[in-house]
Amino acid sequence: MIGAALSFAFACFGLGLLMNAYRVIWAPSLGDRILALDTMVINAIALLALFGILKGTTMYFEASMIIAMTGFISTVSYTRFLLRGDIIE
Amino acid sequence: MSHWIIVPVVLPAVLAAIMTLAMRYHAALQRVFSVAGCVALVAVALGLLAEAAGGGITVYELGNWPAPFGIVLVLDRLSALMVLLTAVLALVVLLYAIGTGWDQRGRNFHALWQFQLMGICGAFLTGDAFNLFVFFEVLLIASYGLMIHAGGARRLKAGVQYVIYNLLGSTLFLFALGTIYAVTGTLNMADLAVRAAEIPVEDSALLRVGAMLLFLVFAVKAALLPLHFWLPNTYAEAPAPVAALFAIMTKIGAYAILRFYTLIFGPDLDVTADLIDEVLLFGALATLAVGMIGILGAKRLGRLAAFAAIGSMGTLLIAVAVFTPQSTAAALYYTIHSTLAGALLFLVVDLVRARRGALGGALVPGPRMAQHGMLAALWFGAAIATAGLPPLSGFVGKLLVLDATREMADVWLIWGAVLATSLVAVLGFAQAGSVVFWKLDGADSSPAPQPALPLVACFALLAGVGMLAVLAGPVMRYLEATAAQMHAPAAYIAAVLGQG
Amino acid sequence: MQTAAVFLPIIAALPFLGALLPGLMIQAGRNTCAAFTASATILALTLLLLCVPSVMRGEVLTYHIEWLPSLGLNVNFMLDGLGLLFAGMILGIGLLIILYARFYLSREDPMGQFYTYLLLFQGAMVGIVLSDNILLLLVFWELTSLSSFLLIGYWKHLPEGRQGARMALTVTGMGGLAMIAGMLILGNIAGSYDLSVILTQKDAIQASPLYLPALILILLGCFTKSAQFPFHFWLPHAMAAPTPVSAYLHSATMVKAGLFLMARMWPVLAGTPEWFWIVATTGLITMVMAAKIALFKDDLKALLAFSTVSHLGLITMLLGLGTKAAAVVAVFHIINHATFKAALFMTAGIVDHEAHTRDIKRLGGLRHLMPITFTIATIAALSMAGIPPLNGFLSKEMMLEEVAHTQWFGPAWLMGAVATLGALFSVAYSFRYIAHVFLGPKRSDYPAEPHDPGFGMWAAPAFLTVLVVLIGVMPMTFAGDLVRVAAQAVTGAEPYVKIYHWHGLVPAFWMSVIAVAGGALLLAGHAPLTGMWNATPRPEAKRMFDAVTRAATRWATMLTDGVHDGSLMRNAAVFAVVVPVLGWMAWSAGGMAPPSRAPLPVALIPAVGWVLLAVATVLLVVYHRARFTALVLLGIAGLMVSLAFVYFSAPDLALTQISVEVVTIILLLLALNFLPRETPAESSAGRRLRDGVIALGGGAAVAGLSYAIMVRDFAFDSISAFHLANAYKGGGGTNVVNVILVDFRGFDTFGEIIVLGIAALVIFALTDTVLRGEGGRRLSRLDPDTNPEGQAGDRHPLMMVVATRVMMPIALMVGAYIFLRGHNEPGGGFIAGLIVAIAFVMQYMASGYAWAEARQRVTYHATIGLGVLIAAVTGGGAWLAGRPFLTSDYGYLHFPPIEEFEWATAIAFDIGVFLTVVGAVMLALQSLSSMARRAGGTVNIHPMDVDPARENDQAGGGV
Amino acid sequence: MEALMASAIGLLTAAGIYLVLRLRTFPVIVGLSLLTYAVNLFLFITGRLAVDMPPILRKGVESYTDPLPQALVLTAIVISFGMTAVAVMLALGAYLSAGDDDVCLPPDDSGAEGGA
Amino acid sequence: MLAEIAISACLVISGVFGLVGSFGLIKLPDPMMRLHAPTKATTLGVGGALIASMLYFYFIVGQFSFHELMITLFLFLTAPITGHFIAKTHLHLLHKPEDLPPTGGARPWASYESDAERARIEAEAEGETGA
Amino acid sequence: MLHKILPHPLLTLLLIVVWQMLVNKVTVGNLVLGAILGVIIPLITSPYWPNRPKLRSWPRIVEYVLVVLWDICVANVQVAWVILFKSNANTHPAWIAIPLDLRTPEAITVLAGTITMTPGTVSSDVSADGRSLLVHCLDAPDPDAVRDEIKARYEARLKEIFE
Ligand code: NA
Ligand code: NA
Repeated sequence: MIGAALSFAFACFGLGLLMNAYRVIWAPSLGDRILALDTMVINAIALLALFGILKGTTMYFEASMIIAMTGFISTVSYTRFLLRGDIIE
Repeated sequence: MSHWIIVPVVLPAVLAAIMTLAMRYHAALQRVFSVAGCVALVAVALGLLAEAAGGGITVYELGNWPAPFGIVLVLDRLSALMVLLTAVLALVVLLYAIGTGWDQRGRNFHALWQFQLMGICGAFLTGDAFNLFVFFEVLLIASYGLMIHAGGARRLKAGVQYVIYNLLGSTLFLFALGTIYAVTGTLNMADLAVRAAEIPVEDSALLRVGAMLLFLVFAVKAALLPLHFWLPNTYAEAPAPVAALFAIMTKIGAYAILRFYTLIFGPDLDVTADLIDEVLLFGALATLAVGMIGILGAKRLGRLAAFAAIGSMGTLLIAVAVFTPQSTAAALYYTIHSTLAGALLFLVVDLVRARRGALGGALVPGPRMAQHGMLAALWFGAAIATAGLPPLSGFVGKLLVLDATREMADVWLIWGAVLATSLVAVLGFAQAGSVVFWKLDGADSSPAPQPALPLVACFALLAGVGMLAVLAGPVMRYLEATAAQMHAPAAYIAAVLGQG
Repeated sequence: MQTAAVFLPIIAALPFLGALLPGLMIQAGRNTCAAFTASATILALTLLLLCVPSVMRGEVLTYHIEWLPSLGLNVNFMLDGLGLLFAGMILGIGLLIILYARFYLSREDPMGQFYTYLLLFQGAMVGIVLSDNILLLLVFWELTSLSSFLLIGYWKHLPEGRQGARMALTVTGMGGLAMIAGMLILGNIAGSYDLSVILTQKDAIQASPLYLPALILILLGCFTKSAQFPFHFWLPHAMAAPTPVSAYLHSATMVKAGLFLMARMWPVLAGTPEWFWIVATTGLITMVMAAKIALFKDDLKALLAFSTVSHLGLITMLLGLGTKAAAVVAVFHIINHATFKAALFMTAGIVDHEAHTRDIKRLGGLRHLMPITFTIATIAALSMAGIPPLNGFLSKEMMLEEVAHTQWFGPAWLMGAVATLGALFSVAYSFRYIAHVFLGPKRSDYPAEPHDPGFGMWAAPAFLTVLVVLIGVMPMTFAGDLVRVAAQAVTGAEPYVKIYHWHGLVPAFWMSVIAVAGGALLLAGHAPLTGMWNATPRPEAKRMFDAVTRAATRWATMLTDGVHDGSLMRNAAVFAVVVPVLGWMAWSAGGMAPPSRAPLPVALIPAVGWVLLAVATVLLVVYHRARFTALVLLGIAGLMVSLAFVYFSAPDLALTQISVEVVTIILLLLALNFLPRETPAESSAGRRLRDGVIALGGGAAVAGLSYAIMVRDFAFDSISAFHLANAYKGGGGTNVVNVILVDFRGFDTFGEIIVLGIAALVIFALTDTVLRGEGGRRLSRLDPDTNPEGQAGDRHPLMMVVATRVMMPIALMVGAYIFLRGHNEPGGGFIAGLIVAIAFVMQYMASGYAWAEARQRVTYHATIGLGVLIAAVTGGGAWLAGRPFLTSDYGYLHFPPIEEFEWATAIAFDIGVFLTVVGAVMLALQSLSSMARRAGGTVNIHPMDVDPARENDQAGGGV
Repeated sequence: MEALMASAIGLLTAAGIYLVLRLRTFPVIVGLSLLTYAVNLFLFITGRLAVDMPPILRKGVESYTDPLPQALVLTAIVISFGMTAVAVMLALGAYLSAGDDDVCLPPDDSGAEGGA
Repeated sequence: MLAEIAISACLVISGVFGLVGSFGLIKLPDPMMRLHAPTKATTLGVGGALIASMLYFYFIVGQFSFHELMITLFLFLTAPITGHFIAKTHLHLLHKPEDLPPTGGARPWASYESDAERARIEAEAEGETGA
Repeated sequence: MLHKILPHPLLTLLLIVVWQMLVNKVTVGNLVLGAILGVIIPLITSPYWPNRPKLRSWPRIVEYVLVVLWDICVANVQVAWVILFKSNANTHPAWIAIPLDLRTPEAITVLAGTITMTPGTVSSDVSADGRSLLVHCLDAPDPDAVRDEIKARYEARLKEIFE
């Protein structure tokens, strides 16, 4: 059962990623691309969690954590750039 | 266990770190430490040379891990020679930099200088292919900093090109190392030699690709045509002491080619037989031609010196391409010669540029300069050294190279190229010198008194090429032993892997 | 070894050593300078004279010093008759020249320099004639080219001097280079570069298939040096040099070096048809042609120059005949020519010096004003014309006698006729020298009023003229022995030397008569002939040479600047083409075993990741001109690469990649703030297509290589098996990657952190430099509002500031965690350093760099230095234990009640890594921030722009 | 999976090369970043692909992926990070000093090359 | 069994909401509206997956893992900030102050107050305080 | 004195908890190590957090967290419905301005964060004087109702916690 649910979740997030890709390709505004990237990061974290369950290992936890952290920083950097130009003024 | 082998790597690194940590605002202190470091490096290098001259090969296992699993430094005649050459060049050119005040025209000069030495010495001493990459990067990134020292729009732009081109080279280096590791499963050079020899010819394609890519990496460093494009503007725009120090940089490429294609992919190895010989030879001939023609065609002194550097690499690489003990010894002699002569040329060019004000290095008549005669003499010396005229070492080097190529199938082409391009270089130098030193224009400026140290440095280099010619006999004895050691790599392999 | 032989290296060295003197002695005055210069020559000459008895006895003195034995280049000297003749000439005439130059040079001329060059030249010449090693000879040979270059260009203010010097250097240099090849071949055939060996190898050499190339190459050297047709053109232009130089180099010595060498090599090279045809023909043509030209030259020195060329041709021809008798004549004429021609040059110099012109058209009648000069010049010129009983007559007669018996191109008389024609011209210009300069009425329009110079100046030519007469009158007494020993050296046999004035009515007599009579007639008709001559179009050698060198230079400039025009993209394109092509070549010549690994099945999520990566990459190329968009896409690509690392079992890599990636993006964004936001569309469609093809080619190559690798196993076990096996027991860690980094390959890591540290230092220095230069001024002028959309308000949003207050400590905690666990789990000093740096970046983004910086003063330089030092000291600590650098140790600490702590010295090393990374990133940010501040960014005093609490405080404070 | 990986590396390389051949510093640097991704992946795959075999020693686990390429890639990542940082700053410095961000060097007519 | 059901449920919920979030990103017509979508992926999407992971490791593998909580904490801390910034970006690039409701005070929404204006007001306030 | 060593005691506590979560194993050693780091790190970062807010009511905090979590679940479903099944034409996005009674930045941030994390609303900006919050609603036929609910449900509670 878990296996099936896991596959379902994998499929969902995988599809989600593809949708993000679609939004990256056809992005009406710059903010949309950033948003798509941010969502990708979130989906990626979810996928890593699922991957951990699949392989029964916590080895990839740090990666999730660091991706969360850096995803945040990069999104803020991108938006700050659009807002202010200088991101650490 | 002698720890001296690692001193040429660690000493400059520690010095640079201390300078960064504690002497950022003490110019004089930095100078003292920097010079002291170079003097110490020369002393250590002399000691290492004395050790290596005995013919033994000393292996230093970093981290106490046996080869091939850890990284080793290897001291043989070749590495000892190259380290000594580096140390001597660095000391002399450093004195020039201090004497002219170049070192104070930007920040962190001395720290970068020491780091640069660390990288160069490491590259010469390491016995590990990937570690060689790391040291290449150390020396490259330090060279980026030195190249753009003191700034200026053109220099920075040239610096951008230099950096980008070398980043391409570094990328290629990784591709090459990856390919070689993927086949052999090792990175230690001696171990690579053992394993490469066991690869069957029927399954050699990947290894050949790796060997070729690696060669191309070194060819970039050695400014082999058509991968030499990074050189002219870099050398022409770099601060003179840096350009002078860079004289050793191209030699690192030549060194690496010699090291890898005698030790690992040696001339007798079936798998990589005639893989690079022709490419190298014809590339070298083209390099020689382009370099020497550049001397004639250059419209500015700095570019002239840069093309002279390319030309000398052409001659050197011709000798490398022969891959016989005799030619290797000739190549090594030419390496020493062209390092000193190339550095001298850049320094002289710089003295001239500094004294001609706005005219700089443009090949147009200018006023009489301070120390005009002295500079003219230095120019003359640098020119005949570079063009390979007697009595300086360029002539001896050229004779050695010509003599070493006499058994080649393309001997006529080689000789023709070497000799014809010499003529072109002679003409180029004569025209340039005639314009700068003879065809005066404008009132004599009453020049400010000039410091003596830069001239001392220049004359030291000139004396170096002179002594190299005078002492050609003993020097060649060492170099022949070196070449013999390189062409019989079994001893090297045994020394590195023996304890493992 | 003979005792006198010891003198040989001293003789050769003396001029070089002496060359140091003039520069020092010029301070003491011109006489002292000349005296000291002369002293070197006198000493050398004296030593040479001490050798004379041995040589006259037929001995060959030799002296060997080892120089570069492995090449066969040794300092071997020898002195035989030929060497003695030349060395004597070089030193003797050299001494006279030193004397003459003392009075010739004016006060403005730097005399010290002149004498230095002169002695250098003298040394080189002596070296040539004393060399017993052809490589050594080459050294001296090239030295003569160099020193003569300096001498010709001595009057650097004269364009003719500079051009003449360059031309001489180029032509003789070319010959010299050819000769190098020739000598190397010769040495190769003979098995030695020692002349004494080579000279015994005649048969081997002449039988060798390489004989002809060697001969041609060596002769190229000789002909260029001796100004033989068609290389004769440089010599007249070398006359721009001061007259002492012309007299010395271009009549007596240097130009004779070619003759010397032909004579020297005569025993092994001569005697073949090739030799005869090449050498004799060249000599004959040169002799006639140059003599004809000399007749029409109005410049005294040009006349003498071409006459020199002509006489050199004569001697060349004699050597070319290949007979022993002709060789004897050649030797004799060498002596004679040296005497009269040097004297003539000196008289020309005197005329020039006194009358301030060398133009024959402006001279005439000097006989009355300069009787001494007239006498000297007349005797010397008559000798040149071959008028009995002077020495020129003797050798000319002998020459005519030789050619009269030589068969050359068909008719037996042809060579004699041509030689006679040459002699005829020779007579004509010799007479002209006398008649048009000295005879005739005194003129009133000399540029200066001429009169005889002081004794010092005419002494030297007078002495030579005395020799002309003495040798002419009593040849056997004054020259017989010398000719004998010299000719013996040339021919290798005891020659029959008998010099007569009267040979009877032999052909030579008639030829001589024709020559003298014809010459006189020719001179009589000189004026109309000159008109004809001037009307005849003829190749002007100088213009051709100039055209060639100028074209060569222009072509070289075009090639050089055209190909090396600073176009990075072309260079990169070459790189991107060459590498795959050569890689392909290497590949295709090797064999390839079939794949040995079964590919992994494709899974869904990686495939999705692949799609995303592909989308991001392709879009990046498509949208690359929109720079910001490109960075967002780069971020996506980086994320996917990190995920790939996670998926394929490389958590450390993923961590590193993702944190490096974000810092890189931040740096790029910071930089982009100052850069244009758009890349202009500059590439044509064709270029884009070309680049696309190159790119796809490179990509396909890499993909193919990658695939080929992935489907095959290692040919041998990887060394990493050892790492896996020993990471824990030897390195004390379970994260094998980290143990490799800090232990097995800690040296790589040591280098790697140094790279980072250097990067930061470079960035700092660069920023400093840029800000102090034009870049700083441009930044100050920069509109702070660079954002095309304008800047949004609220620099430091409240939410961000507050969130950071919690997140930054957490991030630091994470950094500590990642650091401490690195040895056993994914992580380590590098990633931790980046995370800590990111934590600080977070703070900077929240409240601004300056605000944060003001609250946390850390010297990042020091951090870097400390990091490198700690790493180095940790590594060096092993020395104390007598182990190699970076040998690590580990163990366990037990603090009850706390559990066991594992420690490893590698962790100290990792601290160094950590510090360097933090310092490097922060220093880079600091640099960028300082740029921003220069651009006018204001420093905020409050952590956030919008802060209702602050307003409350203020309101409260206000009330 | 190998084909996916290989094509991804190839694609990154191709895009990287294309961008490196542009005329302005910024796209060139972005191109270099792509090349860096490509070469890091390449170096990584020389250890061959393996799923869920991280080289972190576990009790009872026998097979691990090759750790050495990972260590090499780590070194390479760090180094190329430093290099990229320098390249970026240098490009910026050149832009500020020269007033344009062309990668090409205009011909020098001043002769002042290499001067202080 | 119960654990399995719980885990599976969490997984399914997480998948559904994760997908909905990404779908919203495509479907919704306006940038500002699209900004709402990822919140789903963040909260119930990732949250569900992480809780599933936690449960899995506790009940199936038998080790308790805090890590997932850690990530959740991090995401809950950061997601509002990124949302805020993206919203500000939209405001800055796509909207005009007139499109927005009034702030209810004299000063505009912070994104629309220029640095100079803010500096002036602050200086005035300082001045008052100082006086 | 204690203030100097522990500038943010709550932060220290949080960090100790975070450390346990990171190392994933509660042991004495980890607690000590966590405590050490929990003291050191706030010392490093305290300059960046000059005025620390005081939390008044712990039960309120727990209550607030539970309320928010519940709201998140509910709102997720609502918004999912909107995204999946409501046509774009029938969706009524709206901007609302929420006048703020909160004054501390921390409180405002928590409020804004809460608004964003509950699906359907995104806090987009604050006014320059910090007295109102700009919120975007995905589907709010009655914006005033949303505003009132936010004020009542979240802001009031936060007011009690923070001020
Ligand atoms: Na170790
Ligand atoms: Na929300």
